[in-house]
Amino acid sequence: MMPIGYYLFLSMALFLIGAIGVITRRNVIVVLMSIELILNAVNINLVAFSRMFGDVAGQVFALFIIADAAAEAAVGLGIIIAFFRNRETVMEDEMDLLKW
Amino acid sequence: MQDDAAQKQTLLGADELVLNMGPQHPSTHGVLRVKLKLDGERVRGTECVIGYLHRGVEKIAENRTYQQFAPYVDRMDYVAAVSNGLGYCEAVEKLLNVEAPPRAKVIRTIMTELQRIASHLVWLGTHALDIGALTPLFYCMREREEILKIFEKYCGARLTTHAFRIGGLQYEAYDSFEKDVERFCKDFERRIQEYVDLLTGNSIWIGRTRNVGVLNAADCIALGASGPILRASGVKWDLRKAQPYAAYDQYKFEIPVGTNGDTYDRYMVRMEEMRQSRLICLQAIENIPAGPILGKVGKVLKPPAGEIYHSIEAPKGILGYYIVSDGTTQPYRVHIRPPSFVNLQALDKMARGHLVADVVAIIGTLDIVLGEVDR
Amino acid sequence: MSPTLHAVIAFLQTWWVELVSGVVIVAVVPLITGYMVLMERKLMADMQARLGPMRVGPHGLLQPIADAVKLLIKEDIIPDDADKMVFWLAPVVSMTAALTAMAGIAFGPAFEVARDINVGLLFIVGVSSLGLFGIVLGGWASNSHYSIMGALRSTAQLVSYETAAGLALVSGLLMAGTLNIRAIVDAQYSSGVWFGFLTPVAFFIYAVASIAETNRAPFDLPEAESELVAGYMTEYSGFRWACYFLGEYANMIVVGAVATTLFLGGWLRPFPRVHWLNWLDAVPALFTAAVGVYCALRAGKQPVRVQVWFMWAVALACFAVALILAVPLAVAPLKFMVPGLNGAFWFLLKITGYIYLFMWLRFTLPRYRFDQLMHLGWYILIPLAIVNVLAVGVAMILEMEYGWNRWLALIVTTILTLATALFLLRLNDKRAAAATSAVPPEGPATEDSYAG
Amino acid sequence: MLDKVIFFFFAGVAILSAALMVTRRNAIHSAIFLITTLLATAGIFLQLRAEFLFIAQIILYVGGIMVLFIFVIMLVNLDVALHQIQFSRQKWVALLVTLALAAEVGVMLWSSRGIPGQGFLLPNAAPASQLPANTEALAGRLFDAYLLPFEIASVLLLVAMVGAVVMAKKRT
Repeated sequence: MMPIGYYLFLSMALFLIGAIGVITRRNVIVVLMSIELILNAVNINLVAFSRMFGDVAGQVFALFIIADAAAEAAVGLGIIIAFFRNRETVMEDEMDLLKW
Repeated sequence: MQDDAAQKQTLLGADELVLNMGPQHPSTHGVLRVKLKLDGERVRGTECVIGYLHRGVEKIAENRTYQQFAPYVDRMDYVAAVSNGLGYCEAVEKLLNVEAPPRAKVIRTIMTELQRIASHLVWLGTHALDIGALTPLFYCMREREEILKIFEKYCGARLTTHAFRIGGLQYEAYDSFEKDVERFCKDFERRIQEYVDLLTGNSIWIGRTRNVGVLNAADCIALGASGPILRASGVKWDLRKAQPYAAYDQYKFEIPVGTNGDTYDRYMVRMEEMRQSRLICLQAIENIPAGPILGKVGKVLKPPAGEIYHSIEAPKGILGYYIVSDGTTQPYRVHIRPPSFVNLQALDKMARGHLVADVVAIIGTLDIVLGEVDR
Repeated sequence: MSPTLHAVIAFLQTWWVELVSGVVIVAVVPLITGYMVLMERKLMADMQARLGPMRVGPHGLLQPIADAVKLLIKEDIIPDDADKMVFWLAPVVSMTAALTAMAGIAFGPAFEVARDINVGLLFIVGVSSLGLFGIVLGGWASNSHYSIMGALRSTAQLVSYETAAGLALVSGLLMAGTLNIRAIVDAQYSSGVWFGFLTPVAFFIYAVASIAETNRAPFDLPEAESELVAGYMTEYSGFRWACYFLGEYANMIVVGAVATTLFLGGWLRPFPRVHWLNWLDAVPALFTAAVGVYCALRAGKQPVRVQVWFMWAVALACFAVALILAVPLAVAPLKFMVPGLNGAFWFLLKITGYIYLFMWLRFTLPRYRFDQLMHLGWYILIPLAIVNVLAVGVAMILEMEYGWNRWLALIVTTILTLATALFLLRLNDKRAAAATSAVPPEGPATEDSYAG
Repeated sequence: MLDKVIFFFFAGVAILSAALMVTRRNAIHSAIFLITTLLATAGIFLQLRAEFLFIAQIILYVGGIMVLFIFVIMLVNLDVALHQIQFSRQKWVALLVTLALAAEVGVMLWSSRGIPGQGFLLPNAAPASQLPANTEALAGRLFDAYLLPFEIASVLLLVAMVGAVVMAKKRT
């Protein structure tokens, strides 16, 4: 088992790239994908620590995160489709009204 | 119908989407282009674009003598060439008010009924192939091969036979004609059972054909549809019984009639018609009367000026010939009422509200041949 | 020598079996797929009163090689404003998904690439579901209207039938209690009977769902020639199209292998624990010998001389295989090889039988319409699969807690499932009948036909 | 030694495709690169001997969620979206902020290296051979200690399904 530091650096890198994605991209779908990436980075940490302490609880929690990511993606994409049907665009800047 | 090319094609916007089932589409039975107006998967309306196979047969007829035009008639419905020839020859005989000798009439009936079976076999094979069943096509082609062999032995050609002449027949029936036809009819009984086993009880086949392309009797009559399509909607109208021609009045056979005019009924009607044709052939070959095969028709035909309309029951429906003669050797005008062209009008009414996959099944059940539609 | 060289040699020493079998899969599978295509064409021809490919090699036996060469030489057309990268990637994804899934399959007790990872079966099902991307991206990249419709349709079909297949597998795995392939087959050996007989409904659902999953037979809607020309594969030609084709047939092998492992007792011979049937162990050798004799007899009748030699070569190959299978039976020290070789034979025989069923259905049944297909998937297969999982669970409890005989419990629960199936079908027929009558056909009421 | 090679391979693929995912203009390309990242992460789970998560990641994440994404991108990704500028105007500021964050975390990890008990030198993990069979252990823990969260997760998924269906239904 390699020292935990490698995994921490890897998940930090993925987290940062995800954060950059969320902040800089205008297309809502790519923002949603970056959030998925951030969730993935968190998963790596969880599994790394669970492996190190030999306790499988971390992996159980990672499973819950995947379930949550699925729910979040489903509802998020539902919103995007509903929004796209009204405004014909998926750019964040146009989402400036609470009710259209 | 104005061309709505400017239609905004949005997958999600779901307003009208025009899809071209183009002239070279594998399942349009020849060069037929159907412009489908789709709402998602459902068909809102269809528009047939035809004329890709137009050869101007009726114009050519105006400067051909009556005998010279006979071979052109076979090229119209190339799947049922013999019945085209029969219709034309009987029309001109009516014009000349000459009667074909009884022996010629019986042989003509046998050949036409064999051609009806062959045409229905082509329909069954391609219709099943369009709906996905791969095997019936080859079984049907195997039987059709037997019939084409009989034609070849009789008049040398398989597809566009030009088997009949105005006034009777050109060739005497070859000596083993009766034996061949009898062997085919005996064997065909078992073959039809093979198609029935494959398709009739098949739940997927019923699922794909039941209640698809429904055409009730009133619409049929309004649209002028004829043949198996008309009979499947419950109208018992068959020219072989209503206006008997050739030797049909000498034989006993029934006219199959459907109930609710959907694709499944049309399938059952045509299958039953094949059985009936087989019975007619069996009855006919028992006693082919001896005697001459050509009536008293001179080399040069100069029918008296006038016009006639004569129609026969072709495999696809009512095939009519309207000939106007001006006393010379060449007809003044020959107009042909092809069954496929008229039946094609029903496509729009049948396909409305169905899915794209059903349009393919509906084109199959209409049994159209583009040579006949475009002339 | 430098430490890295040591490490590499150490690596090779421990993992050489996996590497070799990996290379074997990637090399041999295209050949097997080619001959599966030939087998299918020959079978179709036989059922359609014709001969099938006869021209290349004796009885068309060299046809797959000819096809492969043709596909390699064919010009590779890329639609003009297609998405180059995705257009290239899609067939590759579809093929790699199928081939990697094959790594998990155990073709016999001894022949397994991924040395029994304890999520064996799930690995195969999971990776083979990645083939979906090949189809979606392929349809999208060749941006012609037909292929997008084909891609959307086949994705919807795959996703819905994967659920049904997954649930059917779950009820099978309940019986086995583990995901590890070797343990599943051992469980079937210890219970003495194949799970296909214990949970017939699950086997049936899985068979139907796997046909739909590989886009074949009555469910081959995406490439329904008559409607959408060729679905997502319309714009592909040459080698790329061959990749898709390879992916589809490899997927068939994978699906067949999963069904055989879980429901048909993997590499167990029929009636594995019945001792007076032990002569069945000799069947593999006899079977191959019989095939060899047949080829030898037919060799004499070949018209062309090279075909005679070829048939003799095939006959000799069969005799060699028969010898390999027979010798360990007779010679005592080689006894340990018997389960490995016989196991592989039985496994391959069962997969061939399963795939023969696929092909048989393709030749006889017409094609479902898309909404009927989805209706069957969602309204009938998935509820039935769920009920079956419950039923098998109930049966297991009855057997463990209340000590019922295993067979009795399973028969009772299977009857229960079939009762629900009948109820489902009747419910659907009533609903379908109501649906058709409810939709008033836009007949003369709205538009007078005479108006034309 | 083998572990290191596998880890660096998968980590490299993950970071590279994540970076590509964020920078691609075409949404489908970024979706494909996200799939490669997810598969690389699955590889890392395998390297950490978490087989069930390796499979869960492939089936649920790549086989489930990413199909959803690609479907929506196909439905929504009209050429009008392509021409619009993909990056917001203040992307350089955002980059700067994230790099500052990265530097901060790096310094924290690096400085704690020397102090025993923190940072890298935590107790060494058990060797791979003594690990219990992963799926059984996970299942055992999931269904006794974490049964309540398991049920809540299923309710969450149900709510998400209902929400998505209501959202995407046509306003007829």
